[in-house]
This record gives sequence, C-alpha cells and structure tokens, in this order.
Amino acid sequence: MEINLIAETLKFLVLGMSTVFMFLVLMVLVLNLQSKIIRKFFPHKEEVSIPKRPIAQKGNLAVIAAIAASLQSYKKSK
Amino acid sequence: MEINLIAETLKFLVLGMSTVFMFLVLMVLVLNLQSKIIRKFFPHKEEVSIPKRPIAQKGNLAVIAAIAASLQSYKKSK
Amino acid sequence: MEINLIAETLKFLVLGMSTVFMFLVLMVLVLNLQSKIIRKFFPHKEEVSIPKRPIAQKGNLAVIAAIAASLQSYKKSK
Amino acid sequence: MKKLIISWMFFLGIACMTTSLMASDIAKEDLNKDYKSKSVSELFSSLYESTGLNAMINPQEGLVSHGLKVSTFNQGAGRVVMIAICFTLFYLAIAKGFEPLLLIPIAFGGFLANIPVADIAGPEGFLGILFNIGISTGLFPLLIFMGVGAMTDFGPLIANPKTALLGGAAQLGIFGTIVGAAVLTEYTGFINFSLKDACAIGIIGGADGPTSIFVATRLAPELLGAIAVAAYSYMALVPIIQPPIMRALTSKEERLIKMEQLREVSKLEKIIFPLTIMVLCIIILPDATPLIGALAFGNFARESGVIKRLSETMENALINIVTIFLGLSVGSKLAAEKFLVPETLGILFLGLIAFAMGTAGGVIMAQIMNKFSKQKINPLIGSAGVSAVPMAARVSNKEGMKEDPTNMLLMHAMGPNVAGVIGSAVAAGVLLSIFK
Amino acid sequence: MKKLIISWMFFLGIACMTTSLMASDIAKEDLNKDYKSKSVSELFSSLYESTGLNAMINPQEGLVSHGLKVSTFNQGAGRVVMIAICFTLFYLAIAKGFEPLLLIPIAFGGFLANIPVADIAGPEGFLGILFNIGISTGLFPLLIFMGVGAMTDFGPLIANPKTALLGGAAQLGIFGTIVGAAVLTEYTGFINFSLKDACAIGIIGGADGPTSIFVATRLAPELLGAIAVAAYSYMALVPIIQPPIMRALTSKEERLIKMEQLREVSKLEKIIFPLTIMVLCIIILPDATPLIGALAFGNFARESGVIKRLSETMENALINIVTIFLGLSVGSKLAAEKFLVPETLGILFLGLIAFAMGTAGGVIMAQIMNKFSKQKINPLIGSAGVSAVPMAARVSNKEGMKEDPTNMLLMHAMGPNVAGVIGSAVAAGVLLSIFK
Amino acid sequence: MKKLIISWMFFLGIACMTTSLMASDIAKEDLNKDYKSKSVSELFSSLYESTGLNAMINPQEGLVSHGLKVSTFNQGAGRVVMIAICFTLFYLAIAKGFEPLLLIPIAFGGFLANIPVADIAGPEGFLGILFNIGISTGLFPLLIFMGVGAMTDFGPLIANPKTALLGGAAQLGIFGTIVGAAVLTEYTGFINFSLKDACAIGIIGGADGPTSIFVATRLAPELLGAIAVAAYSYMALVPIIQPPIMRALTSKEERLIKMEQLREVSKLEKIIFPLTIMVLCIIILPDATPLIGALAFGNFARESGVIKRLSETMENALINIVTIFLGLSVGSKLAAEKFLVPETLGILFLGLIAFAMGTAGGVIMAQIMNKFSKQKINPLIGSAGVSAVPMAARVSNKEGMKEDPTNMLLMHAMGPNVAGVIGSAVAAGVLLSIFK
Ligand code: NA
Ligand code: NA
Ligand code: NA
Repeated sequence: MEINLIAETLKFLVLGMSTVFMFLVLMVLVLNLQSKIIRKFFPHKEEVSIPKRPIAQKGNLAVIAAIAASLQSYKKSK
Repeated sequence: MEINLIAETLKFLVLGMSTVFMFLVLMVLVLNLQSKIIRKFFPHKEEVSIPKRPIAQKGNLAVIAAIAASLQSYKKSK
Repeated sequence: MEINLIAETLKFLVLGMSTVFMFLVLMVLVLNLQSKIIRKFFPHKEEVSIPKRPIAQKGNLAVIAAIAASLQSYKKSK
Repeated sequence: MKKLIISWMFFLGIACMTTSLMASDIAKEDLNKDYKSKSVSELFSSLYESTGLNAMINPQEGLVSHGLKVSTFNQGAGRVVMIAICFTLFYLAIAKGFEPLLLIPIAFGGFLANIPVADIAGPEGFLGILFNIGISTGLFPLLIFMGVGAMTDFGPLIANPKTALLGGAAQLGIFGTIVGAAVLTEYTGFINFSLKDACAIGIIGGADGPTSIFVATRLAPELLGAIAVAAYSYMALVPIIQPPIMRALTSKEERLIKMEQLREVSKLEKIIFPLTIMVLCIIILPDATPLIGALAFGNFARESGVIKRLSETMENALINIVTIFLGLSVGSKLAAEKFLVPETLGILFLGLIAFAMGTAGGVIMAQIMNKFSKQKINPLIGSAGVSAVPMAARVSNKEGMKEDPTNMLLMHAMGPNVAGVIGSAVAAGVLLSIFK
Repeated sequence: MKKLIISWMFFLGIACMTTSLMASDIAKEDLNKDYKSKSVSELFSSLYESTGLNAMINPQEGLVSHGLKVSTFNQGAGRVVMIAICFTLFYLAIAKGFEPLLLIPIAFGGFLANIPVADIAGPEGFLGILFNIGISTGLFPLLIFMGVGAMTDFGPLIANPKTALLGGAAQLGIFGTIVGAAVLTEYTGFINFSLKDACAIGIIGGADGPTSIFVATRLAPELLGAIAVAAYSYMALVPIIQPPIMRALTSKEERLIKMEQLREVSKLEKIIFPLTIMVLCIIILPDATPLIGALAFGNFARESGVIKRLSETMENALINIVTIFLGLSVGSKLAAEKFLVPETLGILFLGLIAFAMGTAGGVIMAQIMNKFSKQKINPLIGSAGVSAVPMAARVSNKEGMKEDPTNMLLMHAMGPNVAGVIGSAVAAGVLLSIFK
Repeated sequence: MKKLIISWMFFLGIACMTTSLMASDIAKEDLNKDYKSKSVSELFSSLYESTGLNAMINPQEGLVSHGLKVSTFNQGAGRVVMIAICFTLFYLAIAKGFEPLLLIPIAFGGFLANIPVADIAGPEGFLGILFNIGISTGLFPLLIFMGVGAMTDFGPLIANPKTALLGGAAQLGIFGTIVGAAVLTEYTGFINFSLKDACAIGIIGGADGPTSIFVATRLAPELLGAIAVAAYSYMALVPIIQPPIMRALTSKEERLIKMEQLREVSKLEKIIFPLTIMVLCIIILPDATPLIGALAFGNFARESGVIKRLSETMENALINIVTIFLGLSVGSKLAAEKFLVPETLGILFLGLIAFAMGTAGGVIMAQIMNKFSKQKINPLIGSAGVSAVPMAARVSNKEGMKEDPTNMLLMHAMGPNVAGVIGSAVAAGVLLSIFK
C-alpha cells in the first residue's frame, strides 16, 4: 500500500505535541499540588532531616588537608 | 535419594567454622612470627628503603600549584 | 620452501629503518615549513584567537572555591 | 643490584632448563608456514601498496569497508573531503568555541574513520569496538544523561512550573521537522528519508545531543553521524540562530516585561522532583523511561545530598570518560561512504529549520499564555524551551538585557530550558513507541 | 562567521552532488515497507495501549518480562508494591542515613526494573546490559573489593593478630543462618530454599555487601535482589541490632575492661600483610582467592606507597563508578516477579538472625579467650567481628564509652572488624568449593 | 524507627502472601537434585582435595588450565617459581623504584594467574575477562597511548625538529633485535621463534610498553607476558643500561657540547602538530594510525585548550583505571605454563641487546649528524631516542651534567625522546603491515 508520507507525519505531529503537552500540563498540576502540600506539612524544617554528609569523602579532605598544610607553611614563612 | 537438609547444613557448619578458624589461627601464628622476624632484622629502618613518591602525580601537583598561585595573589592583595 | 630467517630479518631491518627515517625526515621538513608559515602569517597573535576556557570545569572551580573559603576563614582567624 | 639481576636470570634459567626437555618439538620449518619470503624490492613495493597514498590514488572497485561497499570516489577524494570537514569542525570548536566537548571527539573520530586501509571504524578497529559497546547498546547516551541529571538544578522549574509549557511548545521543532523531512522526500528527486529516518532527524530540533544519538541509534543508525554533527553544530549556533527569530516575533514592550522573582524551593521539593517526573512518565509513556530515568537518577543522586561521592563521579570522571568514548564512536559514522550522500545536506537543512521552529514555538507559546494569565511572561524566555542547556537560557538573558540592562531573565529562562530536556525525552518516547 | 558556514555547506553540497548520481536507487515505496499507516485515533489508541497505566490496569495473561512469566498480580499491584518498597528504601537512605551509597542505587534500579512496558532490566535494557557486563561475570563485586582494600588499614589487626579470632567466631552468623534456612524449608509449607539458596542467604551474616553479591550470583542468582537488599539494610541497622545483644551477653566488669595500647606497626609489615594472607589463602582455600586477591591487590597498592595514582583511583573514581553500576544492576533484580515471593520474607527474617548470631558469636568468643589468656579482651569488640567496616567498630567504641567515657575501643575493634572481612571471604570460599 | 521496620515487613508480608498461593509448586526434593549428600569426613577430604597445597603436591596428568595443558612440573614447582619471580618484581618495584605503576599490577596479575584450582586467568576468571575485554581487542594499550598523548608536551621536538632523526636511529634496537631473534632460532637448539615472534620481541627495543603490548597481542599473543615484563623491566633499567654505552661511544669534548637554547613554540604550532603527524602517517603508513591516532587524539585534546575536562580525565582517571586493568590482565599471561619456557630466557636476553643497540644507534646518529651540520648536537641526547619518556631524557641530562654541571640537556633530550615514541609506533606499523 502506498503511504502518504506528509499525511502520516502530520498525524505524528498531532500525536506527539498532544502527548508532550499532556505530560507537561500534568507535571505542572502535580508540581503545584505538591508544593502546596510540602509547604503546608513540612514548612522549611525539612533541611533538618537531611543528615550531614558522610565523612568518607576522602578526595576533598585531601584537598582541604593540602590547603591547611600550605596555609600552615605560609604562616610560618612570614 | 532424600536429603536431610538440616543434617546437611549442620555438616556445613562444622566444615565451615573449622576452615575459617584454621585459616585465622594460621594467620595469627604467621603474623606473630613475621612481626618478630621483621622487628629483629629490619628494626624501624625500613621506612628508609621506600623511595620517595614518583614525581608523576600530576593531579596533586595541580592542586598544590593552584594553592601556591592563590597564596601568591593573596599576598599581593594585602 | 625453506626460509632463511636471518636473511629475511635483515630485509626487515632495511625496510623498517628506511620507513622510519622516511617518515621522520618528512616530518622534519614539514615541521620546518610549517613553522616558517606560522611565524610569517600568525606572528604571536594566535594566542588571542583561543577563547578562554569554558566555565564548566567544575572540579577545578571546587578546588579554587575551597581555597578561597579557606583563605577567607584564615583572614578572619587572624 | 647487578648481582640481583644476574641471580634472578640464573634462577629463571634453571627453571626454564628443567622444562626445556619437554619443550615444543615443533619443527622450526613449520613456524613460518604462512609466511612467504619476499625480496627487498617486493617488500618495498608491498609496503607502497599498503600506503594511504596508494589507497587514495588507486582506489579498488568493490572495496568493502565498515561493512559498506565504498565507491572509488569515496575511497579517494571523498575521504579527503571528509577529513577537510573534520578539520573545519576542529577550527569551529577551537577558534569559535562551538561545543568543543563533543565536536572535538566527534570530529577526531571522523578523521580516524576516514583513514584508508586501517579500517579503524570497522568491527575490529577500536572505534568500531567502542561503538558496539556503548552506542549500539544505548549505554553511552544514557550515562551522559545521568551526568546531565547530576549537574542540573531543576529549582527554577519547580519554582514556576507553568514555564514548562514553553519547553513543550518548543518541541514543535521536532515534529515540524519530521513533516519537513517528509516534504523533502516527496518533492525532491535525490533525498529519500523513510519515516524512521524522518523521526530521527526531527529529534535534532530537541537540541539535546544524547537524546538525538539515542533515538538515531534505534531508528536510523546509518544517519547517526550526520544527525549527531547537525545536533551539536546547531546547539553551538544557538547564539546566532535564535536572536533574529526572537526579535522578529516580539514587540519592544514584550521584551521589556519584568518577571517577579522566583520563590525559594525547599530541599525536599528538589528531592521529590525526579521521582515525580518518573511516576508521571511511567503512567503516561514508559517508552521514555530509559532517558528520563537516567536523568532522574542523576538528579536524585545530586539532590539526595547523601551520596555526593557518586553524584560527583557522575558529573566528572564518569561523564568525561563516556563523552570521550561517545564522541569518538559517533565520529566513526562520519566515514565518507556514510556521510557524503545527498541525505546529509537534507539533514543539515532540516536541522536549521528545526531550531528555528522550536525557537518560534517557545516564543509564540509565551505570547499565548500571556493572553490567558495575569502573571506576564517575558516571551524572550520561550526560546530557551529548545533545551541546549544552559546556552539557550543565556541567550534569553542577553536579549532581555539588550532592551533593559536591569532585567535579569537567566533564572526565569532556566525553567523552560530544563523543561525542554524533559519535553524532548517525552517526544523521543512517542517516536520510539510508534515504531515498536 | 556566516560566510564560513555558507561556504562550508556549499562545499559539502558539491561533494554530495558528485556522489548523488550513484546514490541509492531504492524505490521510495520500499523505504517504509514495515510500516502500516494508522489514523490519528488509531495512533492515540495504540499510544494509550503502550502507557504504563494501561499495562498496570489491564495485565496480560502469560506476559514474559526479564525472561520470567509475570503473573497478572505482579504486572499491576505487584509493581506498585515494589515501587513503594523502593521509595521506603529511599526514605531510609536519605532521612535515616542507611548505607545510602548502595541503597540509593539499588532502590533506583529496583524502581526502574518495575516499570511496565520498557523492560529496562531485560537483556536489551540498560540495566540488563550492565548486569551482564558486571554482575554475571563477578567483575563488579571484585572491583569494589579492590577499592575496599585500597581504603582499609590493616594495621590494628597486624598489631594484635589474635583479635582475628573474634572475626572468625562472628562467621557463626553465616553458618547458623544456613541451618536456619534449612529449618525454614523443612518446617514451613511455603518457603523452599535449595541448599545453594541457603548458603547464599547465609553470607548475609558476613555483613559484607560485595561478598554477598559475589556468592549469590554464583549460587542463587534469582535471589540476588532480596539478598543484596537484606545485606545492605542490616549492615545499616548495625547500630540498632547489635547493642542490645552486646549488653545482654556481657557483665558491667567486662564492658569496663581497658585494653593496652596497640604497638606501632612498621610500613614493611603492612606491605607484606596482603601477600601473607594471599599465600595462606592459596595453600588452604584457593576458591577464596578471587575475593581475597582483589582485596589484597587494593591493599598492596595502598601500602606499597609507590603507586598512589592507582590506589587513589581505586578508592575514588573506580569504586564510585562501579558502585553506581553495581547498585543499579543489583536493583534490577528487584522486579516484582522475583522479589514478591514468600522466600523474600524468609530471607529478611534469616538476615536478622544472621546478624544477631554473628554478634553473639564474636562477643562469646572474646569471653572464651579471656578464660585462657592473661591479656584481657573487652568482649564489646567481639561484635565488630561481623565486619560492616567501620560501623561495627564504632558501635563497639560507643558501647564501651557508655560505661567508661575514657575507654577508647575504636582501634582495638578495628582488628576483629577487618578480620571479619577476611573471615567472610574464607567462608564464601568454603561454600563455593562445596558446590563446585 | 522500629515501628517503621515492623510495618514495612508486615506490608511486605501481606504482599507476599497474596502471591504465595500461586507460588512455585516445585517439590522440595527436586531442589537439590544435583547435590549428593556427603559425610563430614567426606566433606573434609573433598575440601582437602580442593586446597592449593594438594593441587601443588599432587599434580594431575593432563590438567588443562587457561586453555593450555599444564605439565606436572608447572602445576607444582613451576607455580612456586613464578610466584617467586612476581615477588622479585614487587621488590624491584617498591624498593628500587622500577616502573612501579606497571610492574606492580603486572606482577600481581602474575601472582593471581599462578594460583592453582581458582583459574583466575581462565576465560571465566576475572583476569581472563579483563584480558578479553581490553587486551585481545587492543583497547587498553590505545587508551594508555591517549593518556600519554594528553601528558606529553611535543614543544621541544617542534622547536628543533631535526633531533627527531636521533629518535629514528634509536629504532635500530627494534630491527637489530629481530635479526638477533632469528640468529638465536637458527643457532640454538631449544629456542624457537617464528618470524612473528621475532618481530614482537623486537618492539621491546622501542622502549614503549603500550606499543610492545599492542604488537605482541597481534603477532605473538603467547609471548605477551614475557615481552611485557621484559619491556617494562628494561625501561626501568634505563639509568643502569644506558650510561656505560653512552660514555664508551663519546669523547669528553662531545659530552661537553653546549646546545643553543630552544626557541619558543607558539600555541598554534602545538595544536597543529598532532594533526600533521596524523596526515603524514595516513599518507605513508596507515597501519600505524591506531597507535599514532590515539597518541595524537590525546595530545590534540591537551593542546586545543578548550576541552581541559576531557584531557585531564584522559591523563588521570582514565589512564589510571586502564593501567590497573592492563597491568593485571597482562600479568595473567605470566602463568607458569606460558612463562617457564626457554623462549623467555631468549626474550630477556634479546631485550637487553635491544636497549643497548637502540642507545648506541641514537648516539652514533648524533655523531654522524654533527659531521654534516654546523649546529652541533651533544651526542648524549641521542640515547634519549629510545623513548622511555621521560627517564631516558633525564639520563642524558645527568650524564651531561657530570661533565659540566652548567650544561642542562633535559629539554634538548626531550625532542629525540618523544620522537622515539613516534618512531617506534611507525616501526610497529611496518611490522604489522608485513604480516597482514
Ligand atoms: Na529539548
Ligand atoms: Na564478615
Ligand atoms: Na621508542
């Protein structure tokens, strides 16, 4: 069967744009709702529930250590 | 043939715990022996035989360089 | 057919050393030519045409930030 | 020192001797069975035959490379043309700052793929091996998306969700381009795109490199090289393509609109956001979940705040390594016999259309929304809906400041900008689901 | 700039034209042979059919996913239950700090694996691909072990080797649990573990994630998801599970025992240590050498001091990348059809038993050793023998300081703690060798 | 907390129960079909049979390991000898500083490969898996070359191109050694190298680990272990092997020659350099383009200056990870049955010859060039042509300063040094093209 490419792709356009908008409109609704719920039930105290960073972050520590050492030697050099 | 699962696993327990202990007891003996030998023949001078780190450790050098540069600019800014 | 290994490898020696030298001699010629062209047509202003580094280099920025923070706190601690 | 080496050799020697009795009794003659002795001049002439010079000036009829028959033109001049194109990309990336992070590896991959004789992009060459590991399987684009997720702050979108609609409208570029590809096929004699090809080309309008590559790998693998080059080139051209369109479609008053400051977004909202879009995506369009899922995982790792080790690795070592491999292996599809076809011209042309349409879609959507809402949106941020994070948002900001230097649109434009990423992943899901 | 682009396109155009004469003479009609035209409403309804919503509310009889037949319950409610479980794990990891480095990737992998239609954990999905690359082959757990080796200081164990016996006794948890699994199988109607399953479950008591995963992959791949989740969850629960057991088994006097300070360990002893345990392992139990070997290599790289570049990469970029991949791909085994079986409940129950027994084993062993030795051991450090480095050692320290705030047990507890890692690797080797 | 866990388990329990009705109706007896009950003493004796001790003192006739038949000698004493050799390499790497970055992983790989029973280097063992992923495919050596490119500054070579000829002459070591291998084969009774073997051995003289491995993988995979060990060992011995040869061949006046200061090289020249050598390589010898291409890509990424993220990853995380994997998997070829053959002795002997010849070649070439040119070259920099970057250049510098402490030859020696890398890649291309 011969396919009319342009008709076919126009259908894709309708299908695709509807789906994209459906998704995003739903997202907007959910985000608005969610934000209301969160601001009502967890008013700005949620930061507290996040524990401090695990100490295991060695790489950074090494940098900090290097900095500290360097500052130390700098202090002495003065 | 029907297998008695519980009997079978109890045998594994005996086998497994013996092996684990055999391994660790042997390890304890060897470590004790080794430590005596090392302390006798290489009394605290082994640190010397370890050569300095190869210079190729670029990443760290870059950090140090950044620190140095930053200290430099800080000195000037005063 | 019996192959004389030594004769064969001597031929490889001639072939290989000629190719290596052909390559490197050509490279010398091209590099000399190229350097003349570049020094004539782009006399030391090419540095200008290189744009500044993209800002995306987070890793380094983090280091710099750490240094800055550390300097900051060091200043205060005095 | 020397003693040590000598004694080591001696020790080894004895060990070897003990085994030498049972050593290989292969006759020496048999060792080189497959080798035929050649004279020095034969060696030189066969070396000459294996030079690139000879391969290019004496092309062979019917040569097969990378699994495709290569025309004599493409064996010689075609390769030179392709290498020249790769060098042009180098120039644009280095001197003009065009998306160098991807264009340099891609162009270098293309350079390597056009080397005669070596067949580096073939199934046994290292580009071919990388391609099979990471591109055919879809792994590399998803890992890039993970890194993008770990780098992206969705805060501005959460603060003002309705700007997401701008990111939706900008996807018009994708679907409009698909229609355009169909038109080209119907009305030109020499460009032939199948429907799958058309859809893969359309994704260029999504302004999202990894999404383009992911979709092209599934729908039109033979166009991958051209699509990737077009996608990244036009993303790099955002600051040149968008402004005239933005100015043509908006009035001075519109460009002067000041938007109210974004509210602060709590940590909790940011943590929940990637899960929310995942749940929506599962309900509506599971075919988009590999892409959205990778993005959401990266972002969740970032916002959770407790696995910094991992999220930092995703946005540094991991994404860098994958970028190198992805770029090189995508570049391997720039071999002359794949790129120098009329379809490439069509793709480059359609890519430009796609960007223009996406830009216009976002801007016009903002104007429509302003008709129905009291909280006015500056339509300049509509253009950021094409994604191309964060360049498109910066363009919006710059255009806004041209009219009023105190009007900072950057954070407002980040909303549609990141929504554009989600929008094109959804569009990709739709297209993939059509052809399943 | 524009000139350049125009001229580039022109140049490309000419190149393309020259090849267009010989271009594909495929008839346009043939391009879309496999595509059947659909009306807009057909397209929408087929899109609806591919939504997750439809897949969950209209489950199909006999659907096969990830190579398993999925019951209609598991296609719908089962997936929702599993996603809820994954969200619970997110909560525990983020808000309660439960081993987030592994539970977040695992739970996200589980989340992705329970998405209908997309089949992300299937052999062509990206989780499935990662699984086949790294888990089926055993590569990922071994690379994690390398990183663990590069991070671990065996100094405290070398300084006081006999504390290793505590790490041995704690392996009672492993073997006791195996017996427990057999009991469950014999005396319940709905839980059926084979001997291999029982052994894989037992390893949870080793409190060592990578070892558990390594053994489960070989002995009971279909239980991998539940075993990994149980192992990491209980490792996270160490500070809650252990203290009551420790207090119940010890008297106040015992908890007050002060241990003498550890001697200094020379660099040379540390360098030789990984080689020593390797040699022992080769002589006694070569089946444990992949695990012990990876650990020893990492540690040797660390202690040698001359390849800092490599050992730092092992404990940073490499272990992070592998952790991401391992977590996601282990999570892919949390698909409803694999996890929502009565066996999972049994595994969770047995895991808890395993930890309790391991803890008790270590504590009681310390009391036994005190009967025969003058140098008293504080039995609180016995619990650290389960491994779970370094959390179990910290728990010992904290309990000790509760009785006497000047009594620092941390370094003493590190000895049995790291011995526990070796002990469970040996136990794993025994189990693997039984079923070879 | 506890409530949460209890309620979670309860929740899970209900979910499981609902599915338990349809749960597996496999009869319990069938679960352990393939398992035969054993008594405790049987278990212990079968455990004993699987110890390494038993495997070594009771070797089996006809055992096949890593795909090769292993003689009874190699099952026992052979393995001990190999492990002793690996320990010697550890000692040299750590105490003497011999190329530890590669010798430690290689020797550890060798250690693991010689463990009985476990078959870690076999196709299912993790070393075997790594080998198949990265060495058989040629991927790892090329990635190393990329990193080397990203680390190398070709400035000194660009400033004084004619010193490249010294790097050419030093390749005499490669081809001379090939002749030497043929001589050994013809005139000894127990060493038998095929022509391919001879060529793979010759590359040791190139003083370039990755090139040696790349070529050996293609031409003589069964000699890979010995070749890699020889290549890296002799590279480490450069400061011991070279000075006597350099002093023997030069007069005091020659060693005192001061060279004029190198001109400054512009950024543009450095950017173009990798492209120039690639174009030359394409024209003359496409078979060398995988190696030269990887090197050029790394260097281009470095010099372009716009993709620092990627070039830094290449010279850090990526090269480190690949070095670990490459070292371990190359080491897997140090299994006794492959290494303890008389050919290994031949390779070690020839490797030494290769280095000596390469050194002499470079020095003599400098003397020849001085005959024809006014700008005198200090012949001490000729020895740097063997590559072994940057050690050989440092040796030149040190020898120069011995005669005249104000004579800094380091930068001058870097020219032939990096040219040596290119030279040996070209030589490798010639050899690969001969056997295609
Ligand atoms: Na987009
Ligand atoms: Na343990
Ligand atoms: Na060389």
